[in-house]
Amino acid sequence: MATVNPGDTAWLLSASSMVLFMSIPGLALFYGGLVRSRNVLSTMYHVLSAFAIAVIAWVILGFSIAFGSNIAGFIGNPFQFLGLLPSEIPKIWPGTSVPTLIYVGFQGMFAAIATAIIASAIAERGKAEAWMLFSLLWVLLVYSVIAHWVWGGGWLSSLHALDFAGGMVVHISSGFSALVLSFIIGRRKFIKTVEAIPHNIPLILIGTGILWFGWLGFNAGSAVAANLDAANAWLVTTVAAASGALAWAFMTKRETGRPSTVAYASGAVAGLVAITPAAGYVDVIGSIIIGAIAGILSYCMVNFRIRKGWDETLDAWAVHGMSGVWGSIATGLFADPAVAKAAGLFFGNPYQLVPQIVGTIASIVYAMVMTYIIAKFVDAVVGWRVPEEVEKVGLDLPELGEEAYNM
Amino acid sequence: MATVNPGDTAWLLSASSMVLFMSIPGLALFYGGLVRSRNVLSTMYHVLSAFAIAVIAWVILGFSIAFGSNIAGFIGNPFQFLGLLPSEIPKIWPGTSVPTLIYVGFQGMFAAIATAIIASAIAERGKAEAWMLFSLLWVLLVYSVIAHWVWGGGWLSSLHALDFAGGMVVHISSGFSALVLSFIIGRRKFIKTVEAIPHNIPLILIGTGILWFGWLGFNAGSAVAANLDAANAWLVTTVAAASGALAWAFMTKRETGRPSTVAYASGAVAGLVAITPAAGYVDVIGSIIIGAIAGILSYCMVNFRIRKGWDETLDAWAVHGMSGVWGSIATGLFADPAVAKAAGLFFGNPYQLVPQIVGTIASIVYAMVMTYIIAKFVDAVVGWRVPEEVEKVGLDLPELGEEAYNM
Amino acid sequence: MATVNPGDTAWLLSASSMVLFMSIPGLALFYGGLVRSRNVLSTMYHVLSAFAIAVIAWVILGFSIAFGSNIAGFIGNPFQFLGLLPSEIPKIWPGTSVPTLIYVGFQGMFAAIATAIIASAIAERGKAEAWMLFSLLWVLLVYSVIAHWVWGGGWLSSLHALDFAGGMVVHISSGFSALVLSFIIGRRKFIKTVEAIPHNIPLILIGTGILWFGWLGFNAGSAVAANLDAANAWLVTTVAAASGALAWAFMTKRETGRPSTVAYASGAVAGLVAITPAAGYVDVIGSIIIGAIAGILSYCMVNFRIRKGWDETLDAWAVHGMSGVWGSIATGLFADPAVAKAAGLFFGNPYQLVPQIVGTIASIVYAMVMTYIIAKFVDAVVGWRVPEEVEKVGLDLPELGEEAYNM
Amino acid sequence: MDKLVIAFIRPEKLDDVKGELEKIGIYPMTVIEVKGRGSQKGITLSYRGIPVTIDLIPKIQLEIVVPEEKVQEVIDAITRGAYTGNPGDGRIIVLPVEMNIKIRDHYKKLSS
Amino acid sequence: MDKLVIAFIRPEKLDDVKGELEKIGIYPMTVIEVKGRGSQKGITLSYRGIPVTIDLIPKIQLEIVVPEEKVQEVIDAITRGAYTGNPGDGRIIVLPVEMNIKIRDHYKKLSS
Amino acid sequence: MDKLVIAFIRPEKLDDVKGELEKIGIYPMTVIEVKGRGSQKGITLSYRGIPVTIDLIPKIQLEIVVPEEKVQEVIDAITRGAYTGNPGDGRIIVLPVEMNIKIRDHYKKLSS
Ligand SMILES: Nc1ncnc2c1ncn2[C@@H]1O[C@H](COP(=O)(O)OP(=O)(O)O)[C@@H](O)[C@H]1O
Ligand SMILES: Nc1ncnc2c1ncn2[C@@H]1O[C@H](COP(=O)(O)OP(=O)(O)O)[C@@H](O)[C@H]1O
Ligand SMILES: Nc1ncnc2c1ncn2[C@@H]1O[C@H](COP(=O)(O)OP(=O)(O)O)[C@@H](O)[C@H]1O
Repeated sequence: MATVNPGDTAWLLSASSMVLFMSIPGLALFYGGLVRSRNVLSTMYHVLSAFAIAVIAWVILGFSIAFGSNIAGFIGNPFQFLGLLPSEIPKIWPGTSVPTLIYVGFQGMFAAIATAIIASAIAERGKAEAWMLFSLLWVLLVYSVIAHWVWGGGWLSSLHALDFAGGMVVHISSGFSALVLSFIIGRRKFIKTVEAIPHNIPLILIGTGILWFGWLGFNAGSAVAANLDAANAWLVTTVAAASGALAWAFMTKRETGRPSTVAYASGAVAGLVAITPAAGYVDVIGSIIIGAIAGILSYCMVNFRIRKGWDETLDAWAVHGMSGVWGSIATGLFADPAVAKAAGLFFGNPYQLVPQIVGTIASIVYAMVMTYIIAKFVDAVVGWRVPEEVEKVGLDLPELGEEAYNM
Repeated sequence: MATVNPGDTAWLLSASSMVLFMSIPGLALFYGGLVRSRNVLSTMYHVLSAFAIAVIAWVILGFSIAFGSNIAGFIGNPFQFLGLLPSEIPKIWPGTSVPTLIYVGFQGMFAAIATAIIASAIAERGKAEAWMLFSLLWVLLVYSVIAHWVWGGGWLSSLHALDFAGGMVVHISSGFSALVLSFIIGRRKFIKTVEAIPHNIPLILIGTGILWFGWLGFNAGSAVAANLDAANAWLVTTVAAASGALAWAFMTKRETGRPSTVAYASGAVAGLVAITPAAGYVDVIGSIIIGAIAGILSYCMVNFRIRKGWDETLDAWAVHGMSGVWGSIATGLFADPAVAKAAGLFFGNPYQLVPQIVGTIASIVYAMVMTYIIAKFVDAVVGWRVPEEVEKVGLDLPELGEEAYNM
Repeated sequence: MATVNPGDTAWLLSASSMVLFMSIPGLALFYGGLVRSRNVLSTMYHVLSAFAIAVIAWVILGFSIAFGSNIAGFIGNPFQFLGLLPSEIPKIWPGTSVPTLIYVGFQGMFAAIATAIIASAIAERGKAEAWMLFSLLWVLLVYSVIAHWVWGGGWLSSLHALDFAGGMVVHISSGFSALVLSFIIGRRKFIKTVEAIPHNIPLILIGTGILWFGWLGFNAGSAVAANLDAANAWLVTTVAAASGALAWAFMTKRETGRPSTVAYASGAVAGLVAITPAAGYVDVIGSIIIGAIAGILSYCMVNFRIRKGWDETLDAWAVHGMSGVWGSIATGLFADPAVAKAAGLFFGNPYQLVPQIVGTIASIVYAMVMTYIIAKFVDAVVGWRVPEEVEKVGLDLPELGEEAYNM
Repeated sequence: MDKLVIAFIRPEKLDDVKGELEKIGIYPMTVIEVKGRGSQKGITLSYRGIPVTIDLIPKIQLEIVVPEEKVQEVIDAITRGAYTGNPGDGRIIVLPVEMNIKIRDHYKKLSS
Repeated sequence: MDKLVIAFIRPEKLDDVKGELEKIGIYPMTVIEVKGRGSQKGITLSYRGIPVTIDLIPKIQLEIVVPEEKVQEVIDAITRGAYTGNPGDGRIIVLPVEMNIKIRDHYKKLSS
Repeated sequence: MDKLVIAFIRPEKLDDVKGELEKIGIYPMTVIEVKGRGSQKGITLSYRGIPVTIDLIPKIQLEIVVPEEKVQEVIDAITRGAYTGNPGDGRIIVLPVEMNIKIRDHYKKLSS
């Protein structure tokens, strides 16, 4: 019988903690710093509340949907691990040497942050109640399902789509969902530009640092072992983030004559997103290129969205969605057989691109369609937007009865 | 001979670091954000200074008191590991597979944060010198002794009281000590309400995130191994925190029509406290219930204290003390024999409640009596309160010569 | 053939992540909080940009210079691991049980933070472009070379100089480089004192906490295994930091009648620096003394520098440089053979002082001379200083087009 | 003619002052966070040997534009709300206002 | 004689107001972040049962010293920049200035 | 009659100005953090190709209520403290004060 490997388990305990830290408070700070000071708490609350709801939903039901025994390639048996009763689950997760419960925890942190990322779309105008209902439905009906496709033995894993740590499952799904949601909720009123106006850039940079730190658990933890794959993932993640940060800062400097810290932060996140699906497959040189292109691409996508007047306020789509697409394709280009068994186009195997493209498109389509349905349902039941007066004075006081700063 | 297990040691090194992070800067930020801007540094300094003093006291003497060979069930031989001389200590801590020194470190982080929690009682009025003397005495005479009772082979461990990660040792002892201390030091002057007035809620939320992250090391590290118990502790800790956060936010919404981020943060901490003694014994469903009740209970206790006009300013008693009591009792209710060997009332074993209740009461009584004596002694020797003028203008400038913000 | 040890690897994955976190955002916050609010972003950007540049330079070339096969005791073969091609590197790093790539990553985090520390010298007046060019040259020509001497099989390792985690390699080299650079760039104009004026002390304290947390990975990770050495390093690091913090706070109180949180933070860092070279060799009592003397020494050095009017603005020299010197010498005094094989003067072996002193002097001289050359070159090519008008209005807006706070 | 009443008060008394003003039907106001010192020259604290002078203490500057005939009433209300009896209770000054224009009204005039 | 024009405007209209002032050649100004309420007594929001009153909303207080003959022009420019047509557009007052001294000029006089 | 002296000065000169005022026995004051621009229209920096205009620079607005006969002395003292000789040294204006009431005194009157 399999036994728990303490080394692998030690790493997964650490890595899971690090991924939790990405949401609480990492992403909350990143998003909170980007909005105006009268909306910082409501924006943070979106992240916080989505996290808590997703965690509870995941342990009760989501994990079963994602990792229960495969039903028609589409979902897992939702009743298999319902409530994670100790008597009903294996002690050690099959195919790994770690306890099932930490595997559940690690995967749950992914589900939670994916959900929280979508809060980008409703910043400065979304009702907390609507958002909380949306979070619950999204994590179960969208996230858990795509996770099943790719990692739970579903149809995309049968196609051998490569997604090391969640380019499709986490970033494409949340980024494109955010885009749909931003159209359903509509633009903020009383703004001159759909760009975010950051009220506190040091908060953003704290958030960025926490995200980067946690992402190392996210990607290197996805090896589900403390092994060569994890080490590769760790290093290429760090390198791609550095490369993305410099690339975006460089683009900003090219256009405005100056780099900027927000550019650096955004570029680091873009690089991290893009390397996510690739981290177990590409080498260091590949990661420099993947990160740099992610920084440039997401930079262009942010500008594109702003020119279009799309109010996907905190750029989940441009950064997570689009760099997620790039990273998923890039995995099919740069996968180096000297790193793991898989080879991409540049290493002589053009066929890997097929499942990468299919998986990317499938994730986009499913996430967008389902988000549309869920968001419309939430709109009908609760309504998405705060009253106009509330939007004007900022959401923190009317929605939460709190002001962030009382000096 | 026992050898060091690298996996277990890896986890304990990480976990100990995470618990350190809970104090520095986690708790310091949590507390600092809750006070007015002219007291933020003095409040943070209370945490910082208590931490440093407790660490030094612990390695010199405290560890021996807690873990030296048992004297009459009450304390450990204080001279046994005095100064932790390499020649006088075992390389590997008996009963574990980790080096003694990291076990000392891990346990020391508990001692330090327990001490720092009590700073809640003196916020915005306590003298740093008095506090530092108090910290030194408390960690040696209160913390180390109760730690011996429960974990060092003392009388409570003989009774088979369950306290996985310190519900009694850390949270009950510090929470009830804070209550006593708040009465000895007396209420703040020049305030309209004994409620804290948070000057910077994002700081509180950063602190909350760090506490939550670190608490995973605190609870899952208490398995002193990277094993099934640690995995269980990790997951139920995360779940109970989420559940507590939602419960407190819900209570606030019920009463005021709105949730709040401070409610969420407080509820998360309450859930974390309550799951602490239980983390190695209860299952996921149990943890959802324990966390939710902790959120509701501590919410009510905060309101109770405010109505009573008790100025236990930052709610160590209501949150750590009372959710600590609840968690210690709940361990006797929800302990699931499918998780570890222990069973609670709901799994057919009413007898477990006996040591839980005895341990809870003993910890409360001992902590309160000893804190009374120590605090009175400190009052006589140094005096607890800053002069009235200082309290009026805020403690930061007169006590530390610093202002937090100089924009 | 050697195999990967999952426990050791787990610890190195965690430790490397923790060291990354020290720079991003730890050091950036520590430095950013110390400057005026109109320079916080440019100061943070110095850290962020140096980090990213150093990471890329390290994986392409620096690692080879430091760890390639020894050429004349002076540098490693720079082409040996160029670009870290998977085919050209061993899977497991020789002499360890961890994957080469995480060893590269861990060491790379050291290279990056060492470079970033030097930003102290150019705060509130240095051009980002000049700094970025300097970072690139410094990490390759100074850091990687000294790392080779001490850790890569170079001449200092042949002399058996002890430098557990980088007293010479990281702190002496960066601290003294900062001193040279501060003279080349010259004093800030429009200031009344060369002391830093902290605009946001809570930011400094967040940074301090992150540094302390990460330093446990830095020092205990330097065992490159989860073993007895790592445990010793973990504990003495924590203790020395606490001791340094209390010592500096005490000195401040002695002089001004009050301690201060910035004093505490600075003392903690001084203690951490001093224990760095010693962490694997000294015992707990030794670490208390080393930390306390570091706090006192660096306190005096800061005052000395201010009296002299040296504008090494954020005290990399006084804290990292001078406590680095102290720690390197102290290793030769306090090394306890009961901890590891090495003995220092106080344990009967005066000879260990020789390589300690030689190594210290060699690091100082090499770092200062090379920094002088590189900095002069950068001055000629790009120019170090922003225009006077920019310095007057603060660097954030003109250099980055951003303002930190927009309430 | 209108007057501009400026009051320097303790931050913690703002709510009381607002309450007193509401009692007499005065709602509009502008509030500024300032630092100030009165004739006491700041507070010198020396309980630990080396004195520290806290000379600029956070205060609230309240600005209220009112018709002349309301001025005395406003002053009285502010005084009732701001009083504690200790040094630092503050000061009220009254400045003459030559014009007082509501932007919305004025815009209509402009564009007509 | 010079006048001190004080305008209370919406923060988000500051750029527009600056633009309008530049059009008429007025550059110097001082800007203060304040909170305020107008004659509406604050906004009471109650869409969730329990009402919350948001009575002090962030505003910008603009101070401009101008010669008397420019006052009307300045008022008109501010009005054009600040107008949205909703409550909260703000108010402009004009105070008399008795002396207006440029520090650099005055120093030269002092030291001569 | 009292006057309200308002000075717009550089933040880094506040201590010097306070020092000069203390020398002539003037302690009470109110300090506001503001942003401003003078007649220079802000500073345009363009050393990197694309210009950035820094038009609102942090300043301190100092408010001092003094008896008429002290006004000139106060202006001179502020000027001495604030002067550097560079653009941006600031400006001092004097406004008439019609009433100047100390809250503690007034309260006693009210309640008697
Ligand atoms: N002459 C003055 N000029 C400007 N501001 C003043 C003056 N006197 C008082 N203030 C403001 O009023 C606040 C309260 O003054 P206060 O300390 O009550 O005066 P006093 O000590 O005479 O009672 C001060 O902090 C300051 O902001
Ligand atoms: N009488 C007043 N005294 C002081 N400040 C005022 C007064 N009236 C208006 N203000 C300031 O102007 C701002 C905008 O006022 P506004 O809401 O537009 O008035 P109204 O509602 O009458 O249009 C207020 O927030 C306040 O700062
Ligand atoms: N006419 C004015 N109206 C309002 N504020 C002014 C005026 N002129 C100057 N100030 C304030 O004084 C500060 C310093 O002005 P300054 O730049 O010294 O003027 P100058 O350039 O004419 O010397 C400005 O930043 C602004 O806050």
